[in-house]
Amino acid sequence: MSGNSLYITPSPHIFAREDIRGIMWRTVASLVPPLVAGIYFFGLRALLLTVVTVATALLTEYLFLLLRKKDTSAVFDGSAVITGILLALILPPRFPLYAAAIGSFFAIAFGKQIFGGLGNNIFNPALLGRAFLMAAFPVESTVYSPPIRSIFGLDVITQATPLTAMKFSHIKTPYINLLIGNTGGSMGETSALLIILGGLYLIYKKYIDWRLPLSYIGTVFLLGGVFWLINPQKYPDPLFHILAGGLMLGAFYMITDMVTSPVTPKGRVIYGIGAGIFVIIIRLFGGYPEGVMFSILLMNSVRPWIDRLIVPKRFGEVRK
Amino acid sequence: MRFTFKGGVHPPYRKYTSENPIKEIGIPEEVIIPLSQHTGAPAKPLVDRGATVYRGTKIGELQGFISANIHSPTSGKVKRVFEWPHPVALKSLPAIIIEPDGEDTLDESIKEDADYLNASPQEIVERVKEAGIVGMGGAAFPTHVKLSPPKEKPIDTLIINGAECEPYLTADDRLMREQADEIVQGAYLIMKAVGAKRGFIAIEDNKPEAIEAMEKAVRDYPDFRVAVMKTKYPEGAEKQLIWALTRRQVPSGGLPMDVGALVQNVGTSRAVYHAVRYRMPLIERVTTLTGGAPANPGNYLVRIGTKVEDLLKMTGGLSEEPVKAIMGGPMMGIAQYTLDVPVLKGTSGILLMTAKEVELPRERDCIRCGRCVEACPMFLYPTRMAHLIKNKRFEEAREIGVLDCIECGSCSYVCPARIPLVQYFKYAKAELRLLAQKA
Amino acid sequence: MKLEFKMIAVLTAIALASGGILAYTYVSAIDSIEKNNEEAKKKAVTKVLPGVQEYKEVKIDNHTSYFIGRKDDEVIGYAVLTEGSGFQGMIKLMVGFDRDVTKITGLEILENVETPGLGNRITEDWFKEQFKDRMPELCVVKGRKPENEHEIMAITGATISSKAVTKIVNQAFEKLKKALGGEE
Amino acid sequence: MKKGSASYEFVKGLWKENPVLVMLLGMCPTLAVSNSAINGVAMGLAVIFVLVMSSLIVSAIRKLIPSEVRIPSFIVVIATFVTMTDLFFKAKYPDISKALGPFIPLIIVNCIILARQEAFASKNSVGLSLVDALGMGLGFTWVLFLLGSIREILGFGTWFGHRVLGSWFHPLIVMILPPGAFITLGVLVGLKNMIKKES
Repeated sequence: MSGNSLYITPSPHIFAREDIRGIMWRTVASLVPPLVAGIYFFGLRALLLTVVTVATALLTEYLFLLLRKKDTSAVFDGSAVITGILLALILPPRFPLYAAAIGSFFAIAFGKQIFGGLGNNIFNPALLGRAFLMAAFPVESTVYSPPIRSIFGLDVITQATPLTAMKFSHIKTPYINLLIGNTGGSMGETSALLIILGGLYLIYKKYIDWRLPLSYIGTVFLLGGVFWLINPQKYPDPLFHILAGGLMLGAFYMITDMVTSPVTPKGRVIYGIGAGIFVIIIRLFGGYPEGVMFSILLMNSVRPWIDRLIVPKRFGEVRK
Repeated sequence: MRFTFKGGVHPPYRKYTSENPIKEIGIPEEVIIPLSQHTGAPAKPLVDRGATVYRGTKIGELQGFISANIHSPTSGKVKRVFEWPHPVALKSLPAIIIEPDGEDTLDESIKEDADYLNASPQEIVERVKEAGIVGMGGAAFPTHVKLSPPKEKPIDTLIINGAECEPYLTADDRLMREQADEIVQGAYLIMKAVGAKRGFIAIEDNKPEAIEAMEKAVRDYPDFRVAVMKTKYPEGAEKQLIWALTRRQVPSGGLPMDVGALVQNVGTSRAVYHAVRYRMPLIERVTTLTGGAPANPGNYLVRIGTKVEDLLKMTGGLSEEPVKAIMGGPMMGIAQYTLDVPVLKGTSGILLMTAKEVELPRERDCIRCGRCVEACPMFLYPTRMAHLIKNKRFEEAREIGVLDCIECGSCSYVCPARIPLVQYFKYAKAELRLLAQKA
Repeated sequence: MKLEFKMIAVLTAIALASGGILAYTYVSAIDSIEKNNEEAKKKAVTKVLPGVQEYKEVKIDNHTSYFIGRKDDEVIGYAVLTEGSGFQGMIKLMVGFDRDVTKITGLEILENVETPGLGNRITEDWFKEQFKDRMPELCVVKGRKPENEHEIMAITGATISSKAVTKIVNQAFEKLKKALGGEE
Repeated sequence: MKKGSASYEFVKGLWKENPVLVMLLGMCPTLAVSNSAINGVAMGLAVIFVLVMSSLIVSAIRKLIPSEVRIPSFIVVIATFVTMTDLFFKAKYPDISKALGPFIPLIIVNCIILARQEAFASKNSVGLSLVDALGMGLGFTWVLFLLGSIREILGFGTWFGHRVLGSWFHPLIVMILPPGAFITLGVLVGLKNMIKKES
């Protein structure tokens, strides 16, 4: 009988069904509802923007894998698609297309491939791309238009985002609009409801750890609440804090990015709390109206230390 | 209430053979008895080429404290003492090769002791030692050593392990259904030998028939109870089992006896019964032949030393070409390079997988999803340890606990990047042993 | 002893040579440098006080001075040269006022290190022209057209720089009024 | 080309031992003033002038200077030429002088210049020191010119102040900010290493 053609591999010999590809593509699927809502509110231009960022992300990934002489089939592991979609979700819907392409290129090239590809990047690629665009095109990055009436509409009135309105003019957007997404802002900033739904699906599938969104949103709520209690005239209430801006998207899709968040449960809680504190500091005392992006990028940079310092207590460990 | 531990994974059961009753197969044309079938020093051969042996004749004598006797599984002539492929070492090791005469004549030393229930603890341990019994769950640790704990570490709890958490394997399940009384009697003898006060028979809740059979069998033994465990891998791992049932943590680097517990596999328990009552050495065992390749998968009572090749021949051969042959279960079993390897005392199953069943993992970079951390039943930090080991930082890996790894494979199983984490830990353990020897 | 002497001698020689060369260079350059500075001032004053023929500089404090601008021996206005902090560093500007110090006649940004392409757009004409004929106290508005003579429209995405310029102009106005009031 | 020959000492600074791309010296002016092509060229010319003059003087008097005081001596020589350059720009080109700001006086502490005095001019003849200084200075200048050009075109849409990209172009403002300098230099160094590996 055949003794020669037997595979010798180390144990185990069976594996959980889910590999990187499965996780990534199902995450993509969970992003579809907020994307559709974004297109409904901001028109086909928003769809075009998404197509551009996703295509550029895939192309960049392919180019760099080719340059680095790596297996190019990794292009389709879904991670570049996620980066593309997330970037589109956090850009103003009318952002210039070629500028969006530059941002998407930067996100993949400098946010991911330069570090050695998926798994080795320190910063969340989509957020890094967004931060780059913020510095490269500060005007275009901060001009938002209100939702349109018809899907083909081209009305280009600018409208302040709820956070900008709050910070500079102390105008509060109604909660119901924040929840449904009928406000100015980027696609992913608007519909808190659909993002929560997608996030709950990810938690159910265990693609993300519930500790991260909970500690992040919880910290923003509590700390925001403390300031609100100190001076309700000057500071917005905690519910506004968690519904407005990109906090929901950040809490379910950005801070939960496996590669750039800590590995251990305890480390994740510390990470979420740290990012939450940064959000409040930036929103209330910083120059920018929104702090989600920088809060996560800042915590990205301390993530390696968290992972090094927090080591789980072993079974049967005798600590002196 | 179901007992369970923290961590672990949920592999598919794939217990295809749980409805196949244990079937005895005959005597193969050749038996291969490796001198090393257990943890510890190999046995010293007592016979040479041409010697006549009988069923149960002692052919190898234990050497040193941790070692075990070996016996001839049938009558016949010793063909030679030579090196033969070994299924655990994955290289050729000395073995006694016997050509059976087909008579299967019993060795005259094997006589029933009608008064076996009154055997003293010392007698029980002595007969177990003589019979060459080792842990039959897979680890193959000499049982008489486990039955002789030092005075300062008294054992109060005996756990008979029928969890059988490895997918595919059903040998213990069948044994519990068919030989419940013998298992319980063996357990009673073990309890007597170590002076334990209570006993658990731990079974995962996906084996209701076995639970029922065992519950019936322990009815007359007030100190015993059947503990129904949650079906989760590795529920049958010694330290996890003890914690699930007693909430005692075996200290890092320690043994179950440090927390007053003793764990024995159901098969071992039955072997103890046979050794004490009939003075029958461990020369056969129930093993599961399974996977997509064998024509007739099932649970077979196999003589120790039967080659996998012969086992297949005697059960009707293959229905499909196997691409992977595993001794043991799919989680911890060892892939073989040849089907010439013999069944050992610790061989709980033989898994022959077809191309359709086998996933050849392609390793990618860690995406730090943290699933390995959640899955590790020892609460270790697999991804960080693997990272350190890749960079040859063994000392640091030791500091965060690589030596505590029980090699259950849960981390590798869940890893979406298919990183062979356990393999790294085995490698680091070997390197650390070398370093310790040098120092 | 010999080494120490050599060290001192060599260093002294080099230093002396260097000093000589530099003194010569400085003397030959200083005239042009001062001329450059004067020309820059003159250009700025001419811009913010249209029609000015001659002017006289009066110091207010270390960072601020004003120029009395005349045409045909008539005082036609005052130009204030001052500086204040912007988004990233100091902004140095000159602002002109009419004879009665009631409205602005012109604004020039002389030095700034604002973000190029963003805060840096305070040097663009459309922004500077806004100040003409406005009356301090000025304030900045965002996202809408100015509605009265006190309002200045901010540069998109550079509110802080716009506000900084407006603030410096307001301060210049206060300082000038105080200086003139004290004189009279 | 052999080491020690004039042509070798000249060419090495342009590529193989380029002070910016290979030795990563003089990062302060490289990153700070390379936001436009003209600034890059002006800075480069200033450095060439100071480097050549200092190298000439230092190699000429190298045998007179006791090694204990060589560093202060070099610094005084360098500082003299830097101050001259600074005054020259202030008198003749006040606009460029403003744009380069404090970075002209800071040439004094530019490691390229001191390193060439220490490593080369103080050990070699006047002739070799001259070609070495020219090579290094030109190597510094072309990289600064390239950096400045890339950053100016992407960051302003202009080149030497002339518009080269159409009005459709929204400038990438980040390119003329400090991060743009780091990114561009990083990419250039990376490309240099890639070319080196291939050959």
